[in-house]
Amino acid sequence: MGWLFLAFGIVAAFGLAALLRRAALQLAPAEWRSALADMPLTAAFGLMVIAIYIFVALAAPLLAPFPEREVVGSQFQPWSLQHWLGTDRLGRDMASRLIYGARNTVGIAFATTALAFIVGSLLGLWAALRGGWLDQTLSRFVDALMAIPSLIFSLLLLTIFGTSVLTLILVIAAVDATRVYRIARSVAQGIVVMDYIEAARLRGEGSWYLIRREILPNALAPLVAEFGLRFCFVFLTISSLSFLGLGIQPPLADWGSMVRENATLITFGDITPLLPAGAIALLTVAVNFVVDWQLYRASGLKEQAG
Amino acid sequence: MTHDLRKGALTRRGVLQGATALGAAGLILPGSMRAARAEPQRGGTFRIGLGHGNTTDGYDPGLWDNLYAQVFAAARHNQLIEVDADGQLIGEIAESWESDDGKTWVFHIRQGVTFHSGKDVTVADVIASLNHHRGDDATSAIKQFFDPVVEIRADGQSVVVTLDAPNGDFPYLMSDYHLAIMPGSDGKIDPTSTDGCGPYIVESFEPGVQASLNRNPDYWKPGRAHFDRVEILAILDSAARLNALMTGQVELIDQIDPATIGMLEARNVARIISIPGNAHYVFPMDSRAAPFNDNNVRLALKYAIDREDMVEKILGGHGAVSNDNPIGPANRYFYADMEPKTFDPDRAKYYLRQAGMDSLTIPLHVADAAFSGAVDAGALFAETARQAGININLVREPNDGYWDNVWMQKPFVASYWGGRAVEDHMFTTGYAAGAAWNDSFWEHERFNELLVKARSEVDEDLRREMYQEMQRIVSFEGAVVIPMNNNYVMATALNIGTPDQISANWNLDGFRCVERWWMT
Amino acid sequence: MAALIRMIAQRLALGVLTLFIVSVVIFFATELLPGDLASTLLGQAATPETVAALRRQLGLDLPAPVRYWNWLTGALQGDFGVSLANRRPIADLIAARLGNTIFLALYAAALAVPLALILGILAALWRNSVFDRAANAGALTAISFPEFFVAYILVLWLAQSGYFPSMVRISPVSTFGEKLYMAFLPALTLTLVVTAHMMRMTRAAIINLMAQPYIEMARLKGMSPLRIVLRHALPNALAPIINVIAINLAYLITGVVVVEVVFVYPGLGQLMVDSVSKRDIAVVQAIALIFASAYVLLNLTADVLSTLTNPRLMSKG
Amino acid sequence: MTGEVLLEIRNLVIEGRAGEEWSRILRGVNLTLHRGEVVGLIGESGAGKSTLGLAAMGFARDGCRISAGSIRFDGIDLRTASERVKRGLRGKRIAYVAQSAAASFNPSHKLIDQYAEAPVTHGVMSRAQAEKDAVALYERLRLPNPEEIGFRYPHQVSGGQLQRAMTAMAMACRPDLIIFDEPTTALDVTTQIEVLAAIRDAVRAFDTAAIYITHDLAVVAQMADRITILLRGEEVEENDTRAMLAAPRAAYTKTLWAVRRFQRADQPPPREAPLLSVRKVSASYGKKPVLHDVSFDLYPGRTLAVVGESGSGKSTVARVITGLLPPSAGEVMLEGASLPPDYRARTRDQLRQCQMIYQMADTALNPKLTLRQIIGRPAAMYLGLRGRALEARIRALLEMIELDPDSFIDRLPSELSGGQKQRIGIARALAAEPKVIICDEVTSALDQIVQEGILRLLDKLQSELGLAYMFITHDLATVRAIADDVVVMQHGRVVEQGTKPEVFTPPHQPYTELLLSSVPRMDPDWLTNLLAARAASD
Repeated sequence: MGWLFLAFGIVAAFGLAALLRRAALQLAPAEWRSALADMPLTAAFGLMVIAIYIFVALAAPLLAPFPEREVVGSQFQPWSLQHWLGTDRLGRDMASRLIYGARNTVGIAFATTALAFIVGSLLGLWAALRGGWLDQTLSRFVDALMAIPSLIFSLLLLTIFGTSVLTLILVIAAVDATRVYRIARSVAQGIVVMDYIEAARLRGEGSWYLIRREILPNALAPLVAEFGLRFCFVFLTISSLSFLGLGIQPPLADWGSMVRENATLITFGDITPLLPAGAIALLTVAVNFVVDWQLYRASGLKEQAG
Repeated sequence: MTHDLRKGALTRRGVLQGATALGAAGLILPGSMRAARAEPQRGGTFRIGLGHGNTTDGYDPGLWDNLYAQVFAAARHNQLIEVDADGQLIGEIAESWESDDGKTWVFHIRQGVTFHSGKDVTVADVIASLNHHRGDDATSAIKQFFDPVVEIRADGQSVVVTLDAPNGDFPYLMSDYHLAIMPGSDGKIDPTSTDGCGPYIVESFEPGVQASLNRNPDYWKPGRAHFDRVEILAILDSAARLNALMTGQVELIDQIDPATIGMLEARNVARIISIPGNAHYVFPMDSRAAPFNDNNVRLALKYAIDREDMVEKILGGHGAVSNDNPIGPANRYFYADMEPKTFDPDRAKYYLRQAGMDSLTIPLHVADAAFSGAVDAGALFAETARQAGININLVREPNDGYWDNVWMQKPFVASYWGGRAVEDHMFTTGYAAGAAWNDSFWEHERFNELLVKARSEVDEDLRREMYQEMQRIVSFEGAVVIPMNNNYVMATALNIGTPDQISANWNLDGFRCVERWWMT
Repeated sequence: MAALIRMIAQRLALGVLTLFIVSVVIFFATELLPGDLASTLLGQAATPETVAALRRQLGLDLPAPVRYWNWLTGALQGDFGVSLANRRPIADLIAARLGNTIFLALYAAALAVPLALILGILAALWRNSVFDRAANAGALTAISFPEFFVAYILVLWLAQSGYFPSMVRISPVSTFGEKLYMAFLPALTLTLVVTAHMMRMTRAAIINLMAQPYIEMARLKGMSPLRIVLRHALPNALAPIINVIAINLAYLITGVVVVEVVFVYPGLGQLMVDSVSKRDIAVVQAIALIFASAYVLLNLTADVLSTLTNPRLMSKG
Repeated sequence: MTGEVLLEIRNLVIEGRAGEEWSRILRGVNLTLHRGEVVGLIGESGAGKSTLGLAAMGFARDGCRISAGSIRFDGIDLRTASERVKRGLRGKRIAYVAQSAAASFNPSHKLIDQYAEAPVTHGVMSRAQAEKDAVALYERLRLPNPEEIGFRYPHQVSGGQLQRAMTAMAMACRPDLIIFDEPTTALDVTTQIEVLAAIRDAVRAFDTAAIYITHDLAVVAQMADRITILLRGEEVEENDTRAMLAAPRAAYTKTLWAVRRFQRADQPPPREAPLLSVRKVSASYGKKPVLHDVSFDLYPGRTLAVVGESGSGKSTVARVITGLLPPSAGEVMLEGASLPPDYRARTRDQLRQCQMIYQMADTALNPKLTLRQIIGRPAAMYLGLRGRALEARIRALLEMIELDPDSFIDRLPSELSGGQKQRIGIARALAAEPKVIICDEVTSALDQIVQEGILRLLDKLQSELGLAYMFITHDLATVRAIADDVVVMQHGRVVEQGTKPEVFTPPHQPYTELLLSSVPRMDPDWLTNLLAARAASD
């Protein structure tokens, strides 16, 4: 039965995505139309899901029937008209927490990933551009940090610096930034050998200009792709951290922690924890569908130009 | 990461001679929860999955600090004195004990008991075992209990302990789980040895993973130690523990997630054992600091918590509401009739106004290290308090380092007490002015006066009156919110037989499930 | 070949530098943690005098740089010391668990690598087909569930019905077959976690090559699509694939503490987390160095293998 | 010559996909090929030559589709034939030789493995037989060490040899038809001759029919019996080679014939002091020396051509001058003053004086910047132009390079053709108002008509602005067209230098002689005669 529902859901979602793509094609301004036209159905589906998530995140207070933290009744009530998805272990409305969870989860993940990317990619681009001892020093240090298991390292740092949302963001971003650094550096190494960089260097341009105007725009596509994946993994990190006893501050609802809080229930076949886990999985798949499409476009355009 | 020493270091009974029964410490299981009424029988392998155990666990008795180490120790060692399921002190390696003045204690050592190695247990071994926790260089967690000890000497087949002042509760010390009797040489025990005179002999031990023990064929106690073999496993993840029990990989687990107790019961594959006791969950406030220096604020908080709801949701019903009273129903002088505090936002607001404020915003620092479910309990507290105009900002602290960094450092935290069987002990360690673990930094003149007086009061009624007044003072003027007493909850496979009475003194039948339980 | 050996030597030297940085970072991070081994061992009950006594006994009263120096000089002589907590030699403490960790990592890799390669190759072959999309979405779904949750679901399906044990009890006397049976669920969990990454990389690497002129040449020679992928694309895509396998192997060795906890698997991750929480610095350092060495060596192996599979790099020396 | 018809293409239309739109690459082309006949296909890039060549194998690249017309090969309709049937033909009866052998050989396999793949897979012969056969073919194609060259990897074999090995691979199954897609375009002139000769001999020996695709008339003149000229997907003219060379009919054909006529007037020898002097420069990459004691002067208002084949060190000289590669000995002087060896040590004005234009306009222009940003940056940076002045300057520069400012100023490089991109490179150099411009093979990636436009533009700018050019090239035709002074380089040394008349007038240095004689001429007998002459002189 469950599989049937799942299959039906997938078919329905893709049907909806197809409709949406058609509508977008009609409504979009002309210059976007060609970009939208070669959009595969998967990407349309991904965009649709992302749009829904953003909408839910922004409009959470309007959509959620109850406040995020309010205890509305006894624990583990079944699904009902009043509580669409029942209540959680403290008697809070599960549906409302999922909706608010979109806001917190996506917000925190975005802030974390953005920070990791700003720091990691700037350092990576800088190292690739300057080369020499700067590159060596940074790379060796990053190498060493990457050689420490990231989860345990995060755990260590969070224990030292506390677990406010801000430190959580900073610590995960710091650990993630090492990975971003590596990618940014290797992408930039392919770019800095291009003639236009040589031309700019010979013009006497400074590092900051080179990074900002010459390298970054060209490194953006692979970095954005990586951004998509890393963005999704932030929830997982938060979830794993909360498994090991550190996580987001209550009573904030966050999908990663919600999975952890209710995980034991799955032992008895209760699907409560599947809801936040499914929310994460759906977003991951959606984001990556869009990223794949964009990457495909980027590489396709390159072939045409060359 | 438990801190069991704090949980209830001593179950003192306040008696001068051994073997005195007190209170309702034990639990008579209702018929439905009983295993098949078979007599204990020998055989089988008893596998225990515990939510404790650490790779740093070792054999040194001075450093045992979690349930894993405690059960493992109970399986291989005896102490001088045992607390039985009824809460009575009964002789173990000490056959009997006496004191004329409460200052000089004589313990008569049982003859004919041997260590696993085959060596007889002698007076010298006992003295060496005690001295391990004593002296300037001792690194034992219970070193301070020996501070009043002036001398320990042998006298024939007896050990004589001299104190610097009378202490009628001294035999209780000797029942402490740290005081394992181990073979000595040159007056010292080897803290890396597994040799003991307990019911099981260690076969293998991997810290933080598992220990295997086989029955000691020469165990001296009749009618005990029924299993052929005991395996103690550290299973830290609660779902993994449940699964291990349900798939028949272990016969006993502890620390069951309250959310799943009902489901586990419904599966009918396990027996839930729930033992009420004096253990309680606490939210202590720093009474020296504003705003907690105002009793009105404290009262406002006490009326802003929904105790019933909390017992239901945090303990899954396996516990009892407490009226901010560290003295539990198992205590002699428990003040059961004290007017209860129910959740009453209006009343809380009233007290808040008395304190001259309309609303209040305070941080509450919690971690599940304080007690399991502390973060959830904090969240519930914050929710109910909000209705009374008190805004509690929950701050989740790392489990790691909680007791160093948060407890007694931050003004409003979560904490846990194992409870004390004796009122004086509870109050002296946790509420007397200047006590080391007075985690609310609370000082109350009348209370402190009563505390000293009650200790020497001989009239039972007067004593009861005094202790009840003290309970009232703590409840209505103290700086702790005590919403509930928690039960010890464990689950066994259906083929495990237990005595009708299971000790409420410590978890898992006073750690002694391995020697008291059997397989049907 | 000489160039290869020079590269290995150079990378090993850099690896030693990495290990040094790791040890400094770990040591001082552990120093920054609240409390120390003495206070955590004694628990809350400890009086200041007891803690001080234990600290003296353990040598924790020395200043941090001195202790680091002592540790370093010991380590350089191959003496990693004893666990301060239970005074067992660290080598004994770690040996069995290192074996377990490597066994699980290899087990998971043995399942995941062929699976990922086959799926990745098929997805590349049938690019943009329903199979491709489904494999992609399935893989992404698998990695977007937290590890412990994947583990719980597998336990629900495969352990509660009695097919496989829900926890691993490996003893020194277990036969290889028993080990394989008992560790199946954790290995399967890890397989699900790492397959997606390797599969996507394999697919991307092969697709990336499909635009190369020599692939067109192969098509113009009348070769079948399967032969083109296997014989013409795959050998040239090996370098990135080997790299991603190495990264995932490193993850399987260093990053599986959560799976270890769920399946009660006595591996190094759990030991490290435990030792951190007890501030048992010598053990923490030893494991951190093992992890870092695994990372360094696997990366090096990947680079060496990439070089070996690339005739251009091989014959340069 | 006129045997039975082997391949017949009628009204072929092939479309390529750009975004959602399909545009026509071939617009109804006809082509007939008889057994043993060689047809030359000529056209500029984008004319559809390769597409037509591949269509002869029933093959359309990804993103392309055959939408109309018929392709019949030896009675088989390739448009309706199944993939399996087509696979059976490809490599066995129709083979393909690609432009870049280095890219078209799989780097992971030895040559012999790649050679044997088609005959073994198609069941033509056993592996052992194929190996034996390969040696014979390698020998016929005059590859050195035919016994063992097959056991090398592609990267271990030089470009010219690879191109011949690929021809051997194409011939492995003795196909009826081989498509040669610009097989010598990427080679040096001296190497080109050997490859051309080898291919011609082999094709004749096996009486194989061939389609020879190239943009170089002189080359095709040596190879083809007939020539078809394509322009934007349509056939312009088709005729017998000699007839067409003698009397081109279509207007487009005539313009093709007319290029290479541009030649800068000879100028009197320089009288002024040199603007830029390279003095006894030696340089190396790591431990490998690449320049030995190189000296030459560049005079104001004149063009110095540095000529040499790949590996001669001519581009390294440019790197030394710009300061990217500090020399190990010697120095570079600008207007009599020594320049710091490292560009990072040079002043902004020193940097401004010497600008560079690159060979590959694709990699020389940042694909993410608009032309306004690309051209505006040097003007803003060196000359401090802002706002309106800057805008005006950018527009002036665009006009100078003959691009309409209004329609081009906000475009991205990807929206330009190859020639337009190269013009932007020129504008960017001009924006700095330099005295010297170094042109590194600026025309070698362009079609001949476009090349000519660029050369004329450069000439015009030189006379207007009095610039000095240093022109790095391997193409002697370009040298002839634009140089005032010539430096010939080989193996990192200067072998000859002087004014153009001095260098181009016999007697030559032997290497200069070799270079000059290797440039193909529009004479069907040139190759035959040259080979005969060289054989005689050996």
